[in-house]
Amino acid sequence: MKEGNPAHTTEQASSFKMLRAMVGIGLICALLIVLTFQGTLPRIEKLKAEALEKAIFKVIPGMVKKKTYQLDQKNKLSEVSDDKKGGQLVYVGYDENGKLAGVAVAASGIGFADVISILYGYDLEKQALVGFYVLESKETPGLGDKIEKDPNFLANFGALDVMLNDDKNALKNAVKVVKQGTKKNPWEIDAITGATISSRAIGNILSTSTEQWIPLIIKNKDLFEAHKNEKAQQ
Amino acid sequence: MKEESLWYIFINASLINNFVLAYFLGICPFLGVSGKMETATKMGGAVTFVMLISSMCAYGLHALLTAINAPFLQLISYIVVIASTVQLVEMFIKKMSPALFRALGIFLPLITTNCAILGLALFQTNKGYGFFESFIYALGAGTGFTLALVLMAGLREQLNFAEVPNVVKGTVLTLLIAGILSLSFMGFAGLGSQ
Amino acid sequence: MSNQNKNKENAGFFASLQNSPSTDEFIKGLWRENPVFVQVLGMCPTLAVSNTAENAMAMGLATAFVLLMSNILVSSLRNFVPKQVRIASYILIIATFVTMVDYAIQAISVELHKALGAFISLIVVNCVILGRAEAFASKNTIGKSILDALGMGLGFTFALLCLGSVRELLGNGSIFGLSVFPKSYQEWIVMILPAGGFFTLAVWLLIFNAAKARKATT
Amino acid sequence: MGIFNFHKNTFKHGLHPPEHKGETNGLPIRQFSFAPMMILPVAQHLGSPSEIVVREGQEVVRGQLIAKATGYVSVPLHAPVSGTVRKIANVPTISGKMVSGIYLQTFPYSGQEVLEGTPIDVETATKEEILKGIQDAGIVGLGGAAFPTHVKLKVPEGKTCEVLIINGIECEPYLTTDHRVMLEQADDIFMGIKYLLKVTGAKRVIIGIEANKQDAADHLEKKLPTDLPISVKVVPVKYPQGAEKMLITAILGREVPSGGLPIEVNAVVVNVATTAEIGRLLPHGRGIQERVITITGPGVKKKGNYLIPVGTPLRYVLEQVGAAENISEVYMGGPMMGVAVSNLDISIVKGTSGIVVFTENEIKKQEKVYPCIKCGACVDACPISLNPSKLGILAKFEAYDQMAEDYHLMDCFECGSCSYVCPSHIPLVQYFRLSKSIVRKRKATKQPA
Amino acid sequence: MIHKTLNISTSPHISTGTSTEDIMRNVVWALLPVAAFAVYSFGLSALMVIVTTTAACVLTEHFLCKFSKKESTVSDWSAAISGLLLGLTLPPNFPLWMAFFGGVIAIALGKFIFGGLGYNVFNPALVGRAVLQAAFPVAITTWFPAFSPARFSTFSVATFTFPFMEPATDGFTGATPLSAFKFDHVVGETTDLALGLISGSTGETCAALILLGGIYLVARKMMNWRIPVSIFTTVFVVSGILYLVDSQVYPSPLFMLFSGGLMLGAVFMATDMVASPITPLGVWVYGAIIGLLVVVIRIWGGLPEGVMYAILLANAISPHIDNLIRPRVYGTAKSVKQS
Ligand SMILES: Cc1cc2nc3c(=O)[nH]c(=O)nc-3n(C[C@H](O)[C@H](O)[C@H](O)COP(=O)(O)O)c2cc1C
Ligand SMILES: Cc1cc2nc3c(=O)[nH]c(=O)nc-3n(C[C@H](O)[C@H](O)[C@H](O)COP(=O)(O)O)c2cc1C
Ligand SMILES: Cc1cc2nc3c(=O)[nH]c(=O)nc-3n(C[C@H](O)[C@H](O)[C@H](O)COP(=O)(O)O)c2cc1C
Ligand SMILES: Cc1cc2nc3c(=O)[nH]c(=O)nc-3n(C[C@H](O)[C@H](O)[C@H](O)CO)c2cc1C
Ligand code: SF4
Ligand code: SF4
Ligand code: SF4
Ligand code: SF4
Ligand code: FES
Repeated sequence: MKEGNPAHTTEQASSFKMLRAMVGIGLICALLIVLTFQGTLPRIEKLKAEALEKAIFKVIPGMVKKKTYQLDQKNKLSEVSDDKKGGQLVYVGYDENGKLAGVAVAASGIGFADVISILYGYDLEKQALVGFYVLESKETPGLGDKIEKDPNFLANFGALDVMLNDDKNALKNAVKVVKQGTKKNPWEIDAITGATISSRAIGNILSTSTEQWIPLIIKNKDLFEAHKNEKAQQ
Repeated sequence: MKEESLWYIFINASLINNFVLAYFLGICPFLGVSGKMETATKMGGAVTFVMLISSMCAYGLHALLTAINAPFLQLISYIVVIASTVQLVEMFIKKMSPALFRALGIFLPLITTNCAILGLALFQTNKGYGFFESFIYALGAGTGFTLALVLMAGLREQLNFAEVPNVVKGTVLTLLIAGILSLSFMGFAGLGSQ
Repeated sequence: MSNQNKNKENAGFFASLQNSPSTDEFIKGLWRENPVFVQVLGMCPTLAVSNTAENAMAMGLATAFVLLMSNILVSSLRNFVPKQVRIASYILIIATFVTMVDYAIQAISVELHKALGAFISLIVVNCVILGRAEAFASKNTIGKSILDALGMGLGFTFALLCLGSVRELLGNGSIFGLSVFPKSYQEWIVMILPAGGFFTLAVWLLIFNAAKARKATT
Repeated sequence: MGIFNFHKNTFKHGLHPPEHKGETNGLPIRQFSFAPMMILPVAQHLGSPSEIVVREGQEVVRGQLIAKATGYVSVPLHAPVSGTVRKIANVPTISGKMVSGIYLQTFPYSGQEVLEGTPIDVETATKEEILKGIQDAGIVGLGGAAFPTHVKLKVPEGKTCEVLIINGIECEPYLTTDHRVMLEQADDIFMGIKYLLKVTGAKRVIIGIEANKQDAADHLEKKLPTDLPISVKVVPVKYPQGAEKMLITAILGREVPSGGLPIEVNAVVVNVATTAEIGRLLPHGRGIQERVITITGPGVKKKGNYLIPVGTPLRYVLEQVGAAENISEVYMGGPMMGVAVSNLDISIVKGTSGIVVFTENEIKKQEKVYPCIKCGACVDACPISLNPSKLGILAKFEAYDQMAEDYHLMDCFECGSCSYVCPSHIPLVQYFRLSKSIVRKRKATKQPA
Repeated sequence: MIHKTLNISTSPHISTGTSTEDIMRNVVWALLPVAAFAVYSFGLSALMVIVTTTAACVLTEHFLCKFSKKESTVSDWSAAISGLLLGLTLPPNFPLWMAFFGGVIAIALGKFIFGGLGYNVFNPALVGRAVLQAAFPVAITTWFPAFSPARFSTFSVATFTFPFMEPATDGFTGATPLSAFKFDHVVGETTDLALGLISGSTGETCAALILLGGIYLVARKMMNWRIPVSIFTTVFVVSGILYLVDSQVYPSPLFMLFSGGLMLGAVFMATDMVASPITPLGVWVYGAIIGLLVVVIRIWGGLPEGVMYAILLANAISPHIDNLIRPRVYGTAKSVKQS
């Protein structure tokens, strides 16, 4: 079944053809990709920024302006640009008067189906969590995704108490999940029946994250406010 | 604060979010070679092996692309680099261990551009895993793939000798079993969340 | 061959279309050679993103687009590319279009991109596309290749929609996000779970098999 | 015996079907009357059929040679009665096949004295002479297989026989032939053993007996000659302990290798009735003309153990003992391994150890066959540790090669234990017999090519 | 003269006399006390659930046989067992339309597609339950207190939910011992557990009656005793070790044995011979796998209970167990494995 291949001598020609073809196609492809990338980049960045903004706005009501800080190795916070990767980020929000409106912290932990990533807002005045937003979760639709949608559950985060103890190095009462309908204290979260595991996961994430961050934020309160002043003056 | 232990990454990729049964990746080889135990184990081995290689390639490539700030080349470079690395490894194995080559060889070209392989590379990049994490993730994904394949092969071999109704025979039966297996694997959901 | 003729006789409306060879290139992908239901190709994306009708639609169209563009390019370059590097060049071409679609979708909606996840990128390895490039576009004219790509692409989209709408309807009580059942409808959550994907596809294939078997006996 | 070595004295798995031996085991052996016409097929043994040496119309004397052996794996046939050869024609056999044979009309008034030949003296005869004597006497295994005994007894070059096992197990329900032989023919048995010891060169002899025949064991023990290395071993009751592989395991704790013969574990197994026959016939140079047969079962009026001439038609036997109105099935052999008879015109042959008659009340009703539910009863029963469930499913789907290659089909010795226990009534042994023959055929056609 | 035409059959000509149908019927007998206790403790709602699933299974079996032009196999009782067991694993206040749906799935997906009795590779009742649990996870984890005073006069509000509609959840729902343990670390009294004075699925609460049924079947040689023994031993040993390591965190082995569906699952469901391995050693391994998975899922998993998943997973493994663990065939040096 071998086709007669009389063109043995054209081997060189064919390898030239191969090269030509690959380079040609490579060029076309590169051109197409780069054009698309350049063409869509501004809009994609805008959309992404908007999405982030929207998320932060959800957790810090009244925010109009934000700054991004990153935690470095030495437990120090410093301002960075938004799309910086690696290291833990917090977003500090300011209201229209330039006053510190709250701090948004991203956190994640293991849920029912996979890792859940959330963003929560902390109000320094009230010493409470005032907002909560799920950035990413693969929890069961219709069940575990109630952590994003269930109004009763979200109501937990209207003002979740995370007051510090007198030494200002730890929470007075750790965040805790209790069975649905048995919430008694402001630092407790009412679980969702049927999605106990997901709602407990949220509780766990919040309790570990707040243990770390709330004291840190309070410690850096001046930094956040100083920045504001600085900017405001300019 | 990503505090996923290596252990969790492994369990997650192999059991909780099994590539085949939860993510629907590698369905084609899953449907294609799960009819016989022997091919299933070999395919499982080959996939795991290619996954490990491509996971390392993807890790390196991602670092490179970040450095030169060319994210748009991600897909193309993953595909090309993974395919050619596997080709190289294949040649290498052929030289070094003909026995291993005979066992895995015919499967390697089939799976170099399989979606489970590429999916693994993309997921690990999205999740921002480091080198070790990527390695364990690939190991878990490969193990999970092999597990699903081997379980299916056992069941299908047994069902070769069953009075399966004609309309169900073939792909339909395999898909239905996959569905039941997928349900069974839900028992692993939430492992490690407590 | 005789089977095909029989199909033509039976198919009424389709038969009139199928009489012209160029419409046949188009029609065959929709039904007779439907990539999912008949050829059982490209199963992974079919199952993975068919949990809602909207996702299925988006995925189907994205795939169809890539299919169309790569068929065009492959077909127009078919005399330019030597045999040895054919597959490599196809992969390059497909990967290019997939990257473009990926950015396009990101530019349209971040939400949609999140829902489809990595599966947009995975169109690259969807064998329907490579298969058509290799089996059809590399041998046919641009015009025919376009028709083929449109047929196959729409056939793929149709199959995805078949799955997506059933899964969304039972699993969420809605279609394209619009509620269909009364509010107190009990969703069958299993349908949006992975298992539901396997089951729904199995049932569709079962229906196809049964139809085929019936046809064979009559 | 005793509780302590209970497990060592038997083999793995097996069953305990109801014995029904009490109905005949107390009845002494009685001579059966001579039928007016004997039917003698020439293929009564495994191996090549014998060749007829008489003419139609010829008169023969009881014990006279009427068909001679046609090779090494073959034995001669002797006239069971004095009479006239009426016809040489094809005669029916139990398998349904017609084979050539002799219709022998009995002299009604003859005294039926037996013709004697050259005696073979156990003290002076050589090994070869004894083997020849056994062949000339037409002796085949009376345990059921009807394999020419002299062939089995010839120890192959390079092998040694260390133990001679006398099989007095009789594990088939209903049958009491060997039991009566042991009780009534002890001297013949010991004489037979003497011959066997000489041919095999065995160093010791063990008579294996199941615990339900304790009286026979005690009787033999009492009469044990002091000059012979014989011991009696009583083993727990279990089917199919009489099968030689199982018996060897029960008595010696050795396993006969798959596909091999007992001699590979230095043993030879001979049935007690065969042994007794050797001991009785050889000193007189006679040929075998009759054997002990248990006739029993709910469908029989005069149950008992009878000494019946070979060639007696089955119809005659049943008429003599009286069959119940509603008889439904007749088996040659026991209910576990015996073969159902479709035609009463067949006759008693050397291998017939019993006739069991069932009425409509006992036979398995047209039992409904269910699919295998993998209950595992058959796996727990199979003495060879096969997986009859899997084999059965494979047979149903005609995967014969896989049965042989992966599931040891050819090791099945068709004991029927699996079928006996199967709640789904799957005809497992029947499947296996068929599958084995198909596999054998496939091998045969493949090998020469 | 004997003129009769004789029957011919192949050997052996006798048999034990037990038939598959007898086995199945006896399993039903053994389950009836369990069902009766379920009705006694949960009342009319439980009765309706059990009747519905049984009817659904039997009807589905009948119609599928008819549809595929086979003789109806309803009379072998196996569909009735599947239905009965499915009913016994559901909550007493489960909406009937869902229960019916589960019964249909159990037979259609769990049995029919594999070729019917004897060929199913998974336990049909559990396939039905697994689909129900994945489809209606809230309804199947909504519990009803045992011994409520009005149980013989009224139904749970959820019972008669209109088909395809969401059940109303009444204020009654109480936690089962397992979820109470998992989420609030409350350990139930073992005697209460053993006697069934708790809430839970209809048939899982009274361990004593379940064991009694099991002992009856074992005594009649209709059940493989090795399976439950192997499961119980594994669960007891593994959870016992954990308990010794830290009795604050891990529940006691007795609690593990008597809570949830373990008893019912180990005695009646893991023992479904069709989907379990066939050799004695294989069966020990199978039981050990189930036991181990139950402990792992209960203690480290997200769900409070894992018996169903453990059995289904072990069902999937059992062809391999049968393939790898084969008794040594008489006269062979080592069992020759399939290459
Ligand atoms: C298919 C399926 C999906 C589930 N998905 C979730 C989920 O996403 N999140 C969750 O917390 N629990 C999930 N569960 C678990 C149960 O719904 C629930 O957590 C458990 O039964 C405890 O519920 P309770 O709140 O009634 O105690 C799921 C269960 C099943 C069967
Ligand atoms: C299942 C089975 C059961 C057997 N049962 C007996 C038995 O009870 N007594 C017996 O002497 N031979 C029995 N045999 C025959 C023996 O295996 C063996 O052939 C015989 O003891 C050898 O002696 P023989 O050649 O003198 O007959 C049985 C064979 C099989 C396969
Ligand atoms: C045999 C059997 C198996 C079961 N398997 C499971 C299971 O795997 N998962 C589950 O959530 N419930 C299962 N159930 C129901 C549980 O037993 C029930 O959920 C248990 O009482 C624990 O309740 P909880 O999930 O609310 O804690 C099963 C019940 C039975 C009778
Ligand atoms: C001891 C025993 C346990 C059984 N358990 C189950 C069971 O858990 N689920 C089921 O559907 N059928 C069960 N059956 C019935 C039967 O095996 C089942 O219908 C088959 O699996 C259908 O092929 C059982 C039968 C027996 C004898
Ligand atoms: S290439 Fe992939 S999708 Fe196509 S048939 Fe093979 S396995 Fe299936
Ligand atoms: S791309 Fe490869 S793995 Fe994916 S469907 Fe096609 S052949 Fe299968
Ligand atoms: S007939 Fe064969 S398979 Fe059945 S028990 Fe006897 S030896 Fe085993
Ligand atoms: S005894 Fe019968 S039903 Fe039981 S496993 Fe064996 S073949 Fe199957
Ligand atoms: S393996 Fe084929 S599309 Fe995933």
